Amino acid sequence: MPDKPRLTREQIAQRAALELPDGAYVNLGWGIPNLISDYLPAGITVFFHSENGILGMGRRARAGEEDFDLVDAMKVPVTLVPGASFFNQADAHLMTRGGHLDVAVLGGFQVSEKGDLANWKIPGAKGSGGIGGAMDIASGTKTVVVCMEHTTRDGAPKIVRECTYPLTGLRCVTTIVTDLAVVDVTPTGLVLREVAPQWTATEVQQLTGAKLNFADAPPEMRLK
Amino acid sequence: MPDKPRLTREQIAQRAALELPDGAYVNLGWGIPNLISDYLPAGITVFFHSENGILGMGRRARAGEEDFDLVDAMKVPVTLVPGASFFNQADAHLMTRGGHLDVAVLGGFQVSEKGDLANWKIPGAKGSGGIGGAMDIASGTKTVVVCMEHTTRDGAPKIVRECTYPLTGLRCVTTIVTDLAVVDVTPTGLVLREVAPQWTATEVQQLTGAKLNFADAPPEMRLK
Amino acid sequence: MKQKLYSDIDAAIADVPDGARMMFGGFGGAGFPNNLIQALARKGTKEIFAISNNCGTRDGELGILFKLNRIRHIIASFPGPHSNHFQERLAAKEVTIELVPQGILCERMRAAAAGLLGFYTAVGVGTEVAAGKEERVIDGNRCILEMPIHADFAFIKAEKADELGNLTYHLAAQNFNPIMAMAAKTTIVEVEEIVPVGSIDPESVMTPAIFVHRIVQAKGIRYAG
Amino acid sequence: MKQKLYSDIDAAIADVPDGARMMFGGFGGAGFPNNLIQALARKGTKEIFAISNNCGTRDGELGILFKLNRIRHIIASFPGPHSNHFQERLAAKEVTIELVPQGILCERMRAAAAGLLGFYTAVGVGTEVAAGKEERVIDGNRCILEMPIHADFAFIKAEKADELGNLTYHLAAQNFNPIMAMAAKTTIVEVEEIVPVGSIDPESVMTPAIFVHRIVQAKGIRYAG
Repeated sequence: MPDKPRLTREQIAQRAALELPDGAYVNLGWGIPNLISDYLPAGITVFFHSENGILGMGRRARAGEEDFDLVDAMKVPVTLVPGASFFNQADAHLMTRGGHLDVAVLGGFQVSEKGDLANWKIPGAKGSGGIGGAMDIASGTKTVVVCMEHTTRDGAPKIVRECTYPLTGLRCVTTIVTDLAVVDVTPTGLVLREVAPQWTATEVQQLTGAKLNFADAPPEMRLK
Repeated sequence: MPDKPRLTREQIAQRAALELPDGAYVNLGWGIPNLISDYLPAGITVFFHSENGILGMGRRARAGEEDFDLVDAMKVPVTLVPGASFFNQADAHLMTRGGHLDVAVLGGFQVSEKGDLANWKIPGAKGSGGIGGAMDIASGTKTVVVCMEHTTRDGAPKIVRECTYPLTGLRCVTTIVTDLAVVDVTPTGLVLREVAPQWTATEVQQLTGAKLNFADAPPEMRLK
Repeated sequence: MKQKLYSDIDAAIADVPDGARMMFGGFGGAGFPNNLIQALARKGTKEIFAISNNCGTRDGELGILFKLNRIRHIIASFPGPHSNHFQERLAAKEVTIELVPQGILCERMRAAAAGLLGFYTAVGVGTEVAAGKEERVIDGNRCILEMPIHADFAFIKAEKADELGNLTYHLAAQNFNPIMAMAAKTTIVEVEEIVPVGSIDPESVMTPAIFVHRIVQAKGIRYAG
Repeated sequence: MKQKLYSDIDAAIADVPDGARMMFGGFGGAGFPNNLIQALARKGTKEIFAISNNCGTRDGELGILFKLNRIRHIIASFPGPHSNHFQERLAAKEVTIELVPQGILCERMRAAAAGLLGFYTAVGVGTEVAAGKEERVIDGNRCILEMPIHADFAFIKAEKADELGNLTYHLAAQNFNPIMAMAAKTTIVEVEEIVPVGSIDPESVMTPAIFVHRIVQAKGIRYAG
């Protein structure tokens, strides 16, 4: 494995933020995706959805400003932007499952070359595990971006031919943003859109468990 | 046929009003049922539901008091009682179909001895006919009271062994209030609970197309 | 960010093509998008596949579209006592209708909105509406399979909109409008009043902005027919 | 007319029997009926079949009921990072769980509320949650059949109730509460404030009184765990 710098979690979030179109309704999952709201490009307005019934979440609440009846899906007190609304959890998931959100950005354990996602349970982990809103969100959202490290701590690829972890959804992922690359899931297979600075497409392919299609040298991952 | 007085439509409504328990949530259908709200016994509070999204309808609006955004299912401007609420039509029918209403009082063309109801379309009538909320209401409501004349204008029974008119719902009617009798639909058949003043059970049976069960002389229909 | 506000009602509906599947809100005279319907009549869109509780009230509500013979098929619950233009087109076999129980009409649209692929209900079992539908028994109850109703466009009516598309409705004028707003690909609303973003309390929003794509100020007809 | 208002929280839950099927509202610490749960713990109801998004937060929310080993089975979406009492009971095989996608949990309860007998969804297809469920293809989409979830009792939390049972919720504390209110045979609500009939604007009612059977003033715990 090349011993070269990879993107930080914050940089993955920063890159993923560029996938959000102006005016989009967006759900952010646990982990790296939750960092994205700090990195929205100037001039872009997006509306954050929370599955407990909020559209138009703003920044996290500051100390002393918290109302514990106004929390995000991670139980963190948040604020609202002007034009926000509240609704019940069934309506919140009518939005996810019904395809009303423009983009969901989720964490991932594995993504297959067909776009299958595994992100809720590690095989052999003790305890019950928990699904939460991930399956509804993955199933219904038009564009699903997965943010994750390109490999596990042990160096095993997380982009694979077939997921071996318990699945969240079939053929649901649109784009994968990792610490090494931006990869699109297309009907003809995975397409390597960008690679991290100092990395080559061939090196990224070596750390990927499925075939990446690319023409010549893909451009470097942009962060802004 | 005995040429004796039958109850008026108002008296049918008055008798049916006695079937409403205190505190009940009630939907009233077109025709005779719509007269019921004028005849609630003293000391009884019921909450009227309208399928366009009102709970707690009050009396009809007086001239000059109308707001045409506040109408009942018959398009008549109405008022509200304290504690009323508005909701959308899906939630209004969640209430009907889900069994949340205590009583629905509907008009009827025919009721079968099993409690099947036909009340939306006359065979051979020209035009499309219209279902409206009747099927949802008949299907879901715990107690369905049907108000109708005992016979057609031609003298044919409207309480029958099998409905010949297009059906609204199967086995949905609890009680029938007519201008001649109060009849309960039970698992063992129709039970003649009360007969109109001056009428006998045998005379009512003669004008009924299905067997009525009764012990001795059923009591006279009470109106209060 | 794309603006949802249209100053010209004709511009707001300019891309509704012939053959569009369209939902129209309203019940009992209240909550009808009458100005949008009039604009559609002016534009001349034809071969419409309509979804609405009723089928017009004389020339008003959907009546004008039947009068002009612009609707080819309608899914409705209660055509209504003054749907004379519809009834004439029906008698002339110029329009077809699928009659649906009112609550099932709501649920089928909500199923489309919620990404559900069908549901079982006891409503309509043993009646004409069960014809041609899959029937089965679940937990001892006879039921039929009902399918989602989708649409390309919804024309709805609300009381207020902010510029993002958050809506409130007046009294019982919401009826079918919030459901149709959620069920159609493109929802176009006419409102009595357009208010600045932030002036509708987040707890009072009845239709969140995510469901609303175009907003016009209602001018002209409030009640029709 | 039967009064819905209870001055004594223990009296309000006195008839909840062993083995009851019970829904509990709340999400992310907000909107939990903590005082009702505490009363249930005092009463000692056991062998509970629970339905809730999560499985308690330390001793708080449902935690106390797992700690006391009162819950035998739970349908949940996300047990949660601090559901230690639940996890211990699960490891000891003293409780079983059905894990359900969160939106499907909502829809299954809503189906019960709405008198629907089942629905098809693509959510969960190809995953563990599809195990044992009927699968079919509708319009080219693989989907599974999901069944309604009913309950004998719902314990919910609201901000205000009038004496008839009309409810409002505060900010994002409504979450599962309005759905559970509609789905259970008997809905018991604890509220921050009880207000006179007529003081909640009919357009602002979030849960209509028809769904609410007993009302108690919340006293003591607002957030727990």
